[in-house]
Amino acid sequence: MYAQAVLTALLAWPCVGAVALLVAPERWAKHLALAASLVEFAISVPLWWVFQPAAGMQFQLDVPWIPDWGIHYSVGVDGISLFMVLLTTFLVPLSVLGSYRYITTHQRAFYALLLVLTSGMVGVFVSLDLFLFYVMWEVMLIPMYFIIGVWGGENRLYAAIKFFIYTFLGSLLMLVAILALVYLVAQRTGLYSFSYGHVIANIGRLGPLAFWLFGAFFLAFAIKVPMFPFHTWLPDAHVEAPTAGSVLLAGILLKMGTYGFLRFAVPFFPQVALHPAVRTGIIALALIGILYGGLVAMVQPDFKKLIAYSSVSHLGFVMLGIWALTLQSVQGALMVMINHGLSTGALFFLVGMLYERRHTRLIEAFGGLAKVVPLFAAILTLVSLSSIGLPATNGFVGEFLVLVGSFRTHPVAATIATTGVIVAAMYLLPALQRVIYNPLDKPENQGLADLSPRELAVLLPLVACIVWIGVYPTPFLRRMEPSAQRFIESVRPAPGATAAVAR
Amino acid sequence: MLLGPALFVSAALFTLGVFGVLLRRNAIVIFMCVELMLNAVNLTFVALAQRLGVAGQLFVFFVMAVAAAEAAVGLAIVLAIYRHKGTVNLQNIDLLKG
Amino acid sequence: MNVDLSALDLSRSGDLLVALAPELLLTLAALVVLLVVAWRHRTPQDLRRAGWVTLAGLGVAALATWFLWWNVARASGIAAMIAVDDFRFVADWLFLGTAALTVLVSFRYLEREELWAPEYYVLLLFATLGMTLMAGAEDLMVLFLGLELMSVSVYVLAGINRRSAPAAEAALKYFLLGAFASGFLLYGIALVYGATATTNFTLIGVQVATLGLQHDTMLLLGLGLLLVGFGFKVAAVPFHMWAPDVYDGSPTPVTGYMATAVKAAAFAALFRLLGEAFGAVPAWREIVWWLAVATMVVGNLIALAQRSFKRMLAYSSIAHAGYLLVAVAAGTAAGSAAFVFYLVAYTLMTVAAFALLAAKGTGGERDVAIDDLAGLAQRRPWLAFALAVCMLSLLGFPGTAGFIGKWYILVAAVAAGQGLLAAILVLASVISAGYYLPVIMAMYMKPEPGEQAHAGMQLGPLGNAVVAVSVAGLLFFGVRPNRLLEIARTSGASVRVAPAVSSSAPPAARDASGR
Amino acid sequence: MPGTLVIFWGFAGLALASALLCITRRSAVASALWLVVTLFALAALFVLLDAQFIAVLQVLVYAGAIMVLFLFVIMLLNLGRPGPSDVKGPLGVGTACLLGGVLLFQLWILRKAVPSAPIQLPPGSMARLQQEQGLVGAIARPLFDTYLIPFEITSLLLLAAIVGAVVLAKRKL
Amino acid sequence: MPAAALKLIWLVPALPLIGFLLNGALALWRPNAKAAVSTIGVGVLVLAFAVAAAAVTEFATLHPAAPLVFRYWEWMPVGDLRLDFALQFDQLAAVMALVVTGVGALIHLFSVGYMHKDPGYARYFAYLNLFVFFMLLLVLGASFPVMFVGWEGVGLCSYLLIGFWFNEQINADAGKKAFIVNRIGDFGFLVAMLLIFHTTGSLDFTQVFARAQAVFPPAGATVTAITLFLFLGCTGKSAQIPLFTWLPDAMQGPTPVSALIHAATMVTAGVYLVARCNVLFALAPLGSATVAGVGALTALFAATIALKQWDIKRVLAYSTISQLGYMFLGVGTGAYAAGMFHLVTHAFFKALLFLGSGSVIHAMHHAYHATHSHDDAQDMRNMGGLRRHLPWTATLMWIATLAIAGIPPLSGFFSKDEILGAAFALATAQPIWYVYWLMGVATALLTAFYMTRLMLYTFHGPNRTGDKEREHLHEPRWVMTGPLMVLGLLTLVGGALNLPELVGGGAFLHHWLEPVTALGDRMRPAVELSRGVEWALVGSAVAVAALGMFGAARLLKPAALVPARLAPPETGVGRLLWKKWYVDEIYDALIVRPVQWFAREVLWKTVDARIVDGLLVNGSATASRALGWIGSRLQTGEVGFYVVLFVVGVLLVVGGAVR
Repeated sequence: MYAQAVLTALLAWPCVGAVALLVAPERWAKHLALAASLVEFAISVPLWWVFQPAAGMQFQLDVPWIPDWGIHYSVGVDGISLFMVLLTTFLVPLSVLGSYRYITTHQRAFYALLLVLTSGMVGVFVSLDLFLFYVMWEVMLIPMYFIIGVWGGENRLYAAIKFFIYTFLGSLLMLVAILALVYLVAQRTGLYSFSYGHVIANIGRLGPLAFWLFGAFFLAFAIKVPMFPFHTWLPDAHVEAPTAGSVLLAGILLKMGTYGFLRFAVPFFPQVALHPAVRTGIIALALIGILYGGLVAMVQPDFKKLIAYSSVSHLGFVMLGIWALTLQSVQGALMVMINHGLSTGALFFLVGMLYERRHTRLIEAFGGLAKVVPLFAAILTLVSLSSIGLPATNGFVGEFLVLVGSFRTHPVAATIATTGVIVAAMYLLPALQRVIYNPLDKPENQGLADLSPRELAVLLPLVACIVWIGVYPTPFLRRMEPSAQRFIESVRPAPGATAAVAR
Repeated sequence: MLLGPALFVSAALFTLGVFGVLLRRNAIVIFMCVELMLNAVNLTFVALAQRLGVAGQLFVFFVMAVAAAEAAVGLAIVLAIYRHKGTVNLQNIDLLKG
Repeated sequence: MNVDLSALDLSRSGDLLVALAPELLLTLAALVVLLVVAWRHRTPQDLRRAGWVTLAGLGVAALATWFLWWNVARASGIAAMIAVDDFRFVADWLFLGTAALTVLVSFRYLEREELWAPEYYVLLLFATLGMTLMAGAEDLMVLFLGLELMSVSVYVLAGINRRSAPAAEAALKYFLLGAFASGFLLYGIALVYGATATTNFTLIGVQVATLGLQHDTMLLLGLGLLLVGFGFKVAAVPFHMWAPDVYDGSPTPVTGYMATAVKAAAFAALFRLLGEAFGAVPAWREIVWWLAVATMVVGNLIALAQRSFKRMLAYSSIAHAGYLLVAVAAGTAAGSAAFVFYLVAYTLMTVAAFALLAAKGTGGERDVAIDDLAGLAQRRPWLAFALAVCMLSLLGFPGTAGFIGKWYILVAAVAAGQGLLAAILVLASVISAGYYLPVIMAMYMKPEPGEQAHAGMQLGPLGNAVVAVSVAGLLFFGVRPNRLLEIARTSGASVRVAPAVSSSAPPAARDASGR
Repeated sequence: MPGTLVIFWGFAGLALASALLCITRRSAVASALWLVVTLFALAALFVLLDAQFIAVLQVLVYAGAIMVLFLFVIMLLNLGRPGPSDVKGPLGVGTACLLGGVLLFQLWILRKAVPSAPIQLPPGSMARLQQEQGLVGAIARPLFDTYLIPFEITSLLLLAAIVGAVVLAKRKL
Repeated sequence: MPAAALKLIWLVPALPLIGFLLNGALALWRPNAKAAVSTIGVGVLVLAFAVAAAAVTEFATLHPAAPLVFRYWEWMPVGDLRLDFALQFDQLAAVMALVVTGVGALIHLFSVGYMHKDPGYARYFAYLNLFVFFMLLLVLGASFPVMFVGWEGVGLCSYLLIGFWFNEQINADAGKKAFIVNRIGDFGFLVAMLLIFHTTGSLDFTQVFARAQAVFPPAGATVTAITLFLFLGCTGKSAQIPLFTWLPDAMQGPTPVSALIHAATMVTAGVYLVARCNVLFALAPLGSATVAGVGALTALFAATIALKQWDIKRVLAYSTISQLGYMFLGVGTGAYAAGMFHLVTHAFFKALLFLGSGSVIHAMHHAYHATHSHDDAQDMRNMGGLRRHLPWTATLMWIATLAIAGIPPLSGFFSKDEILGAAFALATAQPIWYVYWLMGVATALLTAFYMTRLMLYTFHGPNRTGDKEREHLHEPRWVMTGPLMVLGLLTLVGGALNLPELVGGGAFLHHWLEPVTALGDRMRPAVELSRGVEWALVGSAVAVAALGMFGAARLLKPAALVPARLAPPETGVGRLLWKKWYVDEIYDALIVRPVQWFAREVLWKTVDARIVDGLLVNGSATASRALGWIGSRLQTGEVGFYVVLFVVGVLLVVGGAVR
């Protein structure tokens, strides 16, 4: 019963909550939203135990939706998506709680959108039907668009439309590719179906068309990741979005790109994705992302922008891990996806808390904060360290696994990627210094209040996870291992197959 | 026997009609040129009717009805625009653009 | 009410009357309204009365259409003047529905603009009648006459506001270019007639197949000219230049009507014509391909440069014509079904958008800039929501009927091997985000310029109903399109497809009377 | 060259020449009158092409009714008086010539286009039909039989046009 | 079977961790509970030392040939990567654990006095405890990644403690510099780990070293690369060329920190690592030679800089770099026991020196504080004649100075002599080592010189502190002098730990470490020096040390010094040395600034803002808009133009149809 209903409940409950919010009084909005998101989290928590690592796709439910087109409402999770779902349900209550003071206008709408966004995000990760996936992929665009555009900063309109159009561009081309793919599979099997399982089972070899189809998928996901040079929407969107928006954007939305690669682009077109030239190119882009993101982050005057560019860097590790295609690197990539959600989410919360107090995010506006807000400083330090991958924090586990794994297939790339650890220290530590260390010379900063219990409640779960995963990631790794293994086996080219690849 | 020449003459007349529409700015004259085009088509119909059956002649009949209807409405519209603009020269009728 | 209508013999008067019942009832309604108008035409009440009678007429015609559809009416034999198939019924419904929505929106609009011309409704009915004839036409002559009936009525509707110089100009431009285009269409008909000795769609298809005419010069010339004529009516680039100006100058409900029903009628006729008569002629596909590309790209690009909401919608409707042309170019059964579905979705969103514009434009709709909608969400949340849904649907965003429609078109295009066209379509859609989103942005993300900026925005109960129905439809069909898809599919499939070219013996020469 | 052909080319020449004059005359009245000449010449061609009834209609409806309407409006708007030409400038003329030329070139192939043999009636069948059923009868029979529906539509079309013209032209709204 | 104390080995790192957590909580919520902080901070160290000592005692009775590995939980089990959170206890770890906890405990105690007035007292002890935790993890970790946790962790604590007084930017900068430079080294460590796993399929010490001989051909490229990357890590952590620049700056931290982290423990981690990986280094002669060469060069280079520094702590800092170079010379030579021996003795005497200097600075600071003077409390030019005010400190520091200068029979003499002896011995087989040996000797000379200089300027001659200030100069409290005395004692007798057989000692440490280094030792050329040569070496070493001290005493004139405020700028070679060979400036100009410039001007402002965002993203949007604008200009409103376009369309369509 639970196994069948849980994913649907996860999808439906936030929408119910959103409707309830809209009819409730404005002053209840945030509390209701918190309650709703906590319930959502509570629904998702048993997944952790009920999930059978070895069993592949589970918690499946498949109901015909538009049978004319072979479209089903089909959901399920495996070891890859499980953690994305859990991460989503985990971050949303925190985002709600973190927005308590940040969001002062149109609260009902804000929290309702946040809940709808939750639905969309969960939907993307659990969809096992290409149509459903596409719909979810697009649907969460709208709440995020509004969240940035209505509650964002100065330049929010530009950021919102840029975010929207960028993503829209990629996803529409992906839509065409999905249709073509389903059509090609239908030609082969006689069954016109958008079912993921059907497509992946019958995709076979697609010939030269595969190159274009992969290209469309690649563009959609690469924009979302974002990979260099499709990344410029990210700094704008991050900077302008309200805290909750930034947290979810970085924590979840970016992962949709890498998730897309893991679930769709690579398994569908292994002969293209793993073609030596394509593979080299993508790994090169990943490396550029790692170093470029880091170096550009280093010179950002705006703390949020810095974090945004650091995301480009972190996601580069994920891409490297996926394309290195070893068990360690793929699991490492999955871990980086989780860790980035936690660490960067926490960083955005922290910056948001600064912003609530001082209404600026410029690094130079601060200095010496450790003196007035020691607790804040301590948590910021810890989170920054996890972001730069200090061992015994979560950041290290992911990056280390990616590096260990990718070194086995791409030693040079892994070595170059390792310089990312230097770059990471180069961008985050100076920022840290300029915010919490240095003389406390700005009078505005002298009366700052330290973290309130509410803010602690937002941060401590994240901090706990940061330490937990850093010290004992085994439960995560065990749950994802069979799925990662399956992913690798499904795409690893048969011996001698690389020579006769399309194009 | 006359089909070929008739089709050619019809095409030439049609072209002249188009030419007129391209050449003139007076709404009424342009409309007359359109009538010329319709008549050119009528010639085609009639010429074809001689070889293909009486239906072609019927079409001419219908076209005449259409021409009459268009003339009625068209000239009323021309009157309307004249009331507003005091001219029927299309060069001066460009309120809507961009 | 189950009657066996599966084999109507259209050469018998009784059956012909049954087959033409919707059109006849519509004619009757028009005449009744004309009488009502002749009886009383001075006060607002008279205007409203005429409107209600019109609605009743449309309802009766729709009932008749439903009756035919429900009983699966079909004609026996092939060479009729009028098709009796689901495609016609569904298209008729669409026209009747659009006309009804337009009437509902017009009630308040006519009073507000003090247009005491109840003939408006008569012309609307005549135009709708013309459309139903176009959608049902099985013969080029019926098609041409239906088209002219519709056009003549709409020319007048465009200029019905005689106090308005832009309206007069719109009418003139529409009329002059329309007549010009009719000339080409007619010439095309003549040449097709010359090549095939018939004007019946099915027979043309048969002739093409049996005589092997797919490369016949006269036929191809005729086909080209026909495409020009239709290209004009659907506002395909480069025959689109009239559309923005005319849409801009016409009274807004009429604009909505033109952008939806008029275009839909032309498309329906074009679809039937190309499918039944020219299905075996490859030449048009490439032309339509290029028309589609040009229309999508140009429409979207120019719309991007518009500041006036109304003109933006005008260009956007050009762009949507381009999307529909993609369905035409796909030309498969899926294409026709996609086309029907898209028309429904497109009609709903466009009617609602123009209705909202009409409500907003108390000081003249032409002056409503996109930025004038700033802060609407605070003042009128439901209207803003409705408009936002329309915009998203126009954009083709999932969850709305516009998305399903676009998806269907893409499915059809991809299945027809037109992957590149599909890619161009989506890229054009991306451009369209650049002008649909600012509307949402203005409503939700910009502050209200003044305290009373949106005070005058009133739709009235009927207008609200129209918008509500449209938006509900958009959202419903966006999530649960199954029934509509089925209708679209069956109706699309009911259009006969021209037989493939064969080398069988040519038919014997027929007698001179042209039977 | 047979006699009919000579007559045909004579009237065709007249039609073309007067059409050319129609589109180039500066005065709208002159244009209209030259158009009337074209219509008459076409009527003559119709007779040559075995369409006597249509030729009569052409004279009655077109040259008679419609063109009178035109002239009437032209006079009403006082466009007959000499004034600045509405012919476009050199650029317009050039464009028109170029486009017209290309169009004519494209239509040029029509001079040799004939319907394919199987669908052509034997020569003289039109004349035979008219002898059998009478000039009017040959047209009337299919008009009220096969083409009943289009015929009825024309009535509606004219009705709509009348309503439209009235709406647009009446003095008060 | 390991007995009770060994089973509790996890307590050794865990106790400081608990101390950190408790003190950290106090720092945030009860920063003034100093008594509790002191009790916890020092208490956990003493307890940890006790546990470690007990464990070592037990271990000594067992003296197993293989290390004892304690697995606690699976850390990163992924496929064939089986990585446990495990500790390993062997002879090497035992030495390090004792040094860390023992010296650590003393320095904690010293800190109680030194930091007593500081508002960040609790935070300080929290950091210090955390440091000890990570340091113990480093030395006890059973695999490279676990060691790496400690490796980076100590770097973090170093960062936090250098920047402890963060409200002065120079301190925060120094901390940041330390971290980033260390990260460069950590890059090497990481890559080495990647290579090791790639080649041996494991990261556990026991397995890697067991498989090393089978996997790596001697002097192979891979193992050489591994050792070089590992050594890159060492240069960062242990402040060797080229990554040494952070250590002098690290003196911005509190002086006990300098004593603990930047002298006794953390900076020796590199030496420990090389000793730990002796198997790998033995397989890679080039790697070993690089270690020894870089060590020797650093030793000499840093010693030259130390000659001309005025800041008392900076002299000691460069001295530390120099002595670390010695240790690397030792372990690079293959004399792991000698290197470790020097590590231990250095821990004693350098901790003593730093704490002594801390005592001096404490006094000076106190004096200046009392008179509200803003002079530099660490500049030797402001000192002089302090032996009269700080007699205990002076005496103890003289002991340490003699030890570091290599005067027998102090501990430093034996350890240094062993390294030089080993280098000389290897030189008989590989002549390049003669160069290294000579550099070591030269360094010894300079060391004796600059240390004597330090002592002379600080404690002898006339006092330059100021007349008013002079009255406030006095010895600190017992909590500070007590640890000094213990360390002094250790410095005196530390040599007994590995008294060479030459003088009748048992070379205890050498034999103790044999199980660890045996494998590596076997792979090296066996060289033996005759007793005569050894005695000659000892004699020359003593002579060199004496020469250095004597030279300093003769050449330097403490009486001629003027206080720092009035001192003339340095010129010539002196300036070059004073400016530390301009290494920082060169790095700044060659690396730091170009990278910053590149990131800011090229990557961000040009590539990101102009090309990607400006040209491609916004450019395409602008282009679309421009095209749209042109299109809407074509919509002239004039029907004539529309018709033209219409006809053009007709021609195209008809042309397309007929074609």
